[in-house]
Amino acid sequence: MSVTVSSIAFAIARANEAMGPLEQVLNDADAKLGDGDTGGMLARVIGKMAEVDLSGAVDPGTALSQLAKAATLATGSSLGTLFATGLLAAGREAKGREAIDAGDLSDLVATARDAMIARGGASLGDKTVLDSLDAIADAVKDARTPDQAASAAAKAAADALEAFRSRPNRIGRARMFGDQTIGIDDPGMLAIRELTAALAR
Amino acid sequence: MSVTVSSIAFAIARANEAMGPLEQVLNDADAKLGDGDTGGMLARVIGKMAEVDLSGAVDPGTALSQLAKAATLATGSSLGTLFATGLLAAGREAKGREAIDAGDLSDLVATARDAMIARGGASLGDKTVLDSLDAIADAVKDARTPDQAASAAAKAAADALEAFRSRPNRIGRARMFGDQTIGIDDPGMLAIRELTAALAR
Amino acid sequence: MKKLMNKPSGFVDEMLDGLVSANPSLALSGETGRVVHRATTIRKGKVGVVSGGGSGHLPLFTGYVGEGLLDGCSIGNVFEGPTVGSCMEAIRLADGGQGVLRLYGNYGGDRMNFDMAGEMLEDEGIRTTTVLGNDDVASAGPSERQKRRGVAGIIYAYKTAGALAETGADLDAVTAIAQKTVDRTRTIGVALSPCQVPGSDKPSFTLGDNEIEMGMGIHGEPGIWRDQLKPADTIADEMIERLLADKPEGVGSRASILVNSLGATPLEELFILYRRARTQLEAAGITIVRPLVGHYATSMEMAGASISLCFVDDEIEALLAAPASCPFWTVTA
Amino acid sequence: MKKLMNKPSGFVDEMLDGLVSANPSLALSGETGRVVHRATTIRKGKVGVVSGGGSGHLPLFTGYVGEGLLDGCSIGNVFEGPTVGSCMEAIRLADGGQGVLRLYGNYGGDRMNFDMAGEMLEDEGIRTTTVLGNDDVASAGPSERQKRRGVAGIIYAYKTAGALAETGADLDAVTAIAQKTVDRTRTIGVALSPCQVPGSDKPSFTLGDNEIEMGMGIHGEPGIWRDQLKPADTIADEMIERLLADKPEGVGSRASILVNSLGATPLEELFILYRRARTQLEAAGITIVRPLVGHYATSMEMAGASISLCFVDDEIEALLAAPASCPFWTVTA
Ligand SMILES: Nc1ncnc2c1ncn2[C@@H]1O[C@H](COP(=O)(O)OP(=O)(O)O)[C@@H](O)[C@H]1O
Ligand SMILES: Nc1ncnc2c1ncn2[C@@H]1O[C@H](COP(=O)(O)OP(=O)(O)O)[C@@H](O)[C@H]1O
Ligand SMILES: [Mg+2]
Ligand SMILES: [Mg+2]
Ligand SMILES: [Mg+2]
Ligand SMILES: [Mg+2]
Repeated sequence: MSVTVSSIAFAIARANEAMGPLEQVLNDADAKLGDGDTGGMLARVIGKMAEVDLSGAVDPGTALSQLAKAATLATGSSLGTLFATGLLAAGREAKGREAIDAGDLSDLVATARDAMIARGGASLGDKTVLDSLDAIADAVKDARTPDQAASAAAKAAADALEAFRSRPNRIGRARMFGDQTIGIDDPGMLAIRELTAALAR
Repeated sequence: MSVTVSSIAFAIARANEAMGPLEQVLNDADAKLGDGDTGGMLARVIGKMAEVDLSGAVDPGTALSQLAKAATLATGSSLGTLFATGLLAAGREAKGREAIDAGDLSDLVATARDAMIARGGASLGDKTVLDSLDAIADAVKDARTPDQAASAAAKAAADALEAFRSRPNRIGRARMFGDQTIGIDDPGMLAIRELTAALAR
Repeated sequence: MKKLMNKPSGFVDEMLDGLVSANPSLALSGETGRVVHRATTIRKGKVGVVSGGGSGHLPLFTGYVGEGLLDGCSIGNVFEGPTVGSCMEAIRLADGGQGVLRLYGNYGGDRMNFDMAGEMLEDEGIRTTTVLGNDDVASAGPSERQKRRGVAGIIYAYKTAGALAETGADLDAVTAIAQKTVDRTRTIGVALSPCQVPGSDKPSFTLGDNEIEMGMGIHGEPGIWRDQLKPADTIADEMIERLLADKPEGVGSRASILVNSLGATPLEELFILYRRARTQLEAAGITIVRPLVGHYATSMEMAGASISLCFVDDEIEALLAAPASCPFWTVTA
Repeated sequence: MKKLMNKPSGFVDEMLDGLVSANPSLALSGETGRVVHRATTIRKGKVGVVSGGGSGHLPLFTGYVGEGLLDGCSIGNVFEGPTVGSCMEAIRLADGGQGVLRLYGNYGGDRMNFDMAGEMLEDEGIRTTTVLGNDDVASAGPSERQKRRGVAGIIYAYKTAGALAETGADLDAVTAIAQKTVDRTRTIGVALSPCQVPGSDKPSFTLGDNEIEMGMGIHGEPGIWRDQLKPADTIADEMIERLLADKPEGVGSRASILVNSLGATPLEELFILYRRARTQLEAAGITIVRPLVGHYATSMEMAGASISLCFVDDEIEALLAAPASCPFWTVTA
């Protein structure tokens, strides 16, 4: 089994559903050290992506690019733009391939991660979504099916959140708070855990 | 005995001295219903008048006009301008006369009062300095000497203050407070009582 | 209230020093040191236009000295009238031999001072006329319009009288256009929070945490009602409604609008107000010309806004369009 | 904090609607509805100059769209970067075939968005360059100048780049003058009280009753020190001292100064600050050219002020003097 345009559309629809109860949770997490908009922003971005009609997309890569463009219209926040950046990079890489095999997912996530590092200037270890993606890229390496990949991703994102909780934020608004960020979840990493969990369900 | 240029200069000097302890008292009175500046303003105006070198004034009328001009440079507040108006009018009336007899004082105060009514648009009974001046004009009618006039003026100003306390202010900033002004001294009337008391001492 | 100032007693003089040194087109003169006038001397034969009032309202009053606007301005302490002496000096400096219009807000103290100055200058042979700004509809009913206080709307009269004076018109004509402009201008304000006079230990008034006052004057004079904060559109609707209910007799359907910050209220909020006001005016069949949005007449750090309408005719509209330049308002041809 | 607004979610769009309808020289476009640009289409052959940033800083950023200044501007939610999509739209609208300078403040989010927009537009054949405003001396030491945030001083680069672009200069020249202007501009701010993002239930930061913070950023980013309020002259002295300590290498002795209100601080206080700043600069042998005092870059109702110095050379001075006109800044020849 592989990832197709319609399974991408399905995943986005499911993520969009999941954002309902998540919006406030993520806002609250961001409010502790940032400006409290991570949830509202993600809801807007994913909502905009869910509106995109992917039926005309010739392949999964094109679908990812279309979703990226939708995201660029919906937000100016760091995380939103990084999402769009990652989707665009993955989409470019996948362009032309009729389907994405489960075995290709690790490389695609790594591509997204690297584009986001280049765009945002943060490093692995700074306690951001990058660390979640990095863990996911690693975890889905041996997945044979999209479902296996989803479970592995959900577990990796949950583990990464746990592992980084005790470390300080070193980028974005939260950085201003220095060691006060120790013990607090990064809202971006929390978002990834919740969204991957929703996809794995 | 009559009022001369030098007795005017002496009176101003004494009023100026009296303003020292009075400034705060009058500010506090004004703060209750106005903008709390009656004392500071009068101190400035009388201080400026005390600086005027009256030695060149050919007669008491000229001296009063010079004092009026000094006052017009020192303040833009209602009471200050009314003082200047009154002094100017009295000065004009006295101009040319070598001295002012005690018996002329009542008319001069009445002239000042009327000029101030014309300038400020208030009426007798509105609980302002006008009511003090009106009482003084009446009280000094029979004075034979400047000293007699001063005592009579002090008593009249004190009585007027008492009499008007239970009435409402009907002009200036205090008017906005309506019946809340009942029981409170008008700062302008209080100033007249204190200054005439100082001159009678 | 925190203020960037030194001693309260120096507030006005230091502010004026800064104002004229930052604006070479202005000069500060007079024995009182409280007259701001154009740095160039008045053109012989030009009618002078002067204003004056208390400090604490910048750009009012001194900020409107400039080409096509005021020739000079006397300025008092914060919220206190200018001295008679400074009014006299301002008028003298603005006299080019053709007389001077005294154009200022309708406040008892200011009237006393300008009246006295005018009378004393008659002896010097300077002819003066008076026009009083009385645009604040909240300060008295329509039948007592002459009792109304002057607020932000006076800048329309500065503009028309100033522009006409530049053309060489005589004192009567300049006076007439100022009067016509005042007669066609209406303002209402809403206060959200008070300001504090430098040196005072308490604000000029108090409002509850979420309370506003409709119609409050620029020194905190009582308004029409106090109530909880409402949505901007609801507030704009009431302000426009009150202004239109007071629309002068016999005017047409073209009006300039001024949405003015009383101080702390930012431009963002003014534009939100403007947006609704425009919609409501258009619905009432009024065409907006030359809208102004910004800080035009303030009460230091008071929060709130005022809306003024100036119902133009062809003459006023042309004069509003004439070139003008002062530190806070530039109109280019 | 009381605000004249409707729903927080409508704050920016209603504000923009008001801004462009009050200023016919501006237009609002794009699928995002978040691009303000000149109402006239770009002159073929003219280099475009665009900026962008979060809302809540009027006149920044959108207010500087106009002749001799910006061609267009993308604008985000309050204190949030503009979307990549709106940056792309702003750049496209400003492209007259000769490329577009992206000139905006050095904030991580804004950089991501403008960078991504630029890369995506490369495919469309639009050449873009980038200059980042980084004038805030309080945000990093001199050795890490490229990390500093951009604040009010960016308007000097708007002015010089905008003026040069009007002459028909090419993209490299326009980029170079913007970079030179940024390199010669330094700003420091002092905050007296916070502002509040619409919809938020608490202010962007808190300060004690009589407390101020030197060097605080325009979104409340931490500054250099917090202490009790001091006299204006003492504050001005420290600000000027810090700016001069950071004076760029190799510049002459002429500088323009901008004394800017962060929002609620009134003009009176700005002039008191200006007065002292001027004295101190003159004592340091610096000649002030074209001083600016007013509301140029705010954080809504935040109280406080910033001082910027732009050390001019002949080229910058001439470009500052060139005619320009936008809703909040007019320079006449
Ligand atoms: N430069 C960056 N690189 C990687 N991740 C980042 C970066 N900046 C922010 N993030 C991520 O984005 C999250 C915050 O997102 P959001 O609230 O949308 O941003 P903003 O600070 O613009 O409001 C952070 O928790 C972090 O995981
Ligand atoms: N129009 C007026 N006519 C007569 N007296 C007046 C008038 N206005 C004010 N006063 C007097 O002036 C006093 C207030 O003086 P002051 O505090 O200097 O005025 P301001 O209200 O301008 O601060 C009042 O107590 C009253 O006696
Ligand atoms: Mg956030
Ligand atoms: Mg008083
Ligand atoms: Mg007073
Ligand atoms: Mg944000």
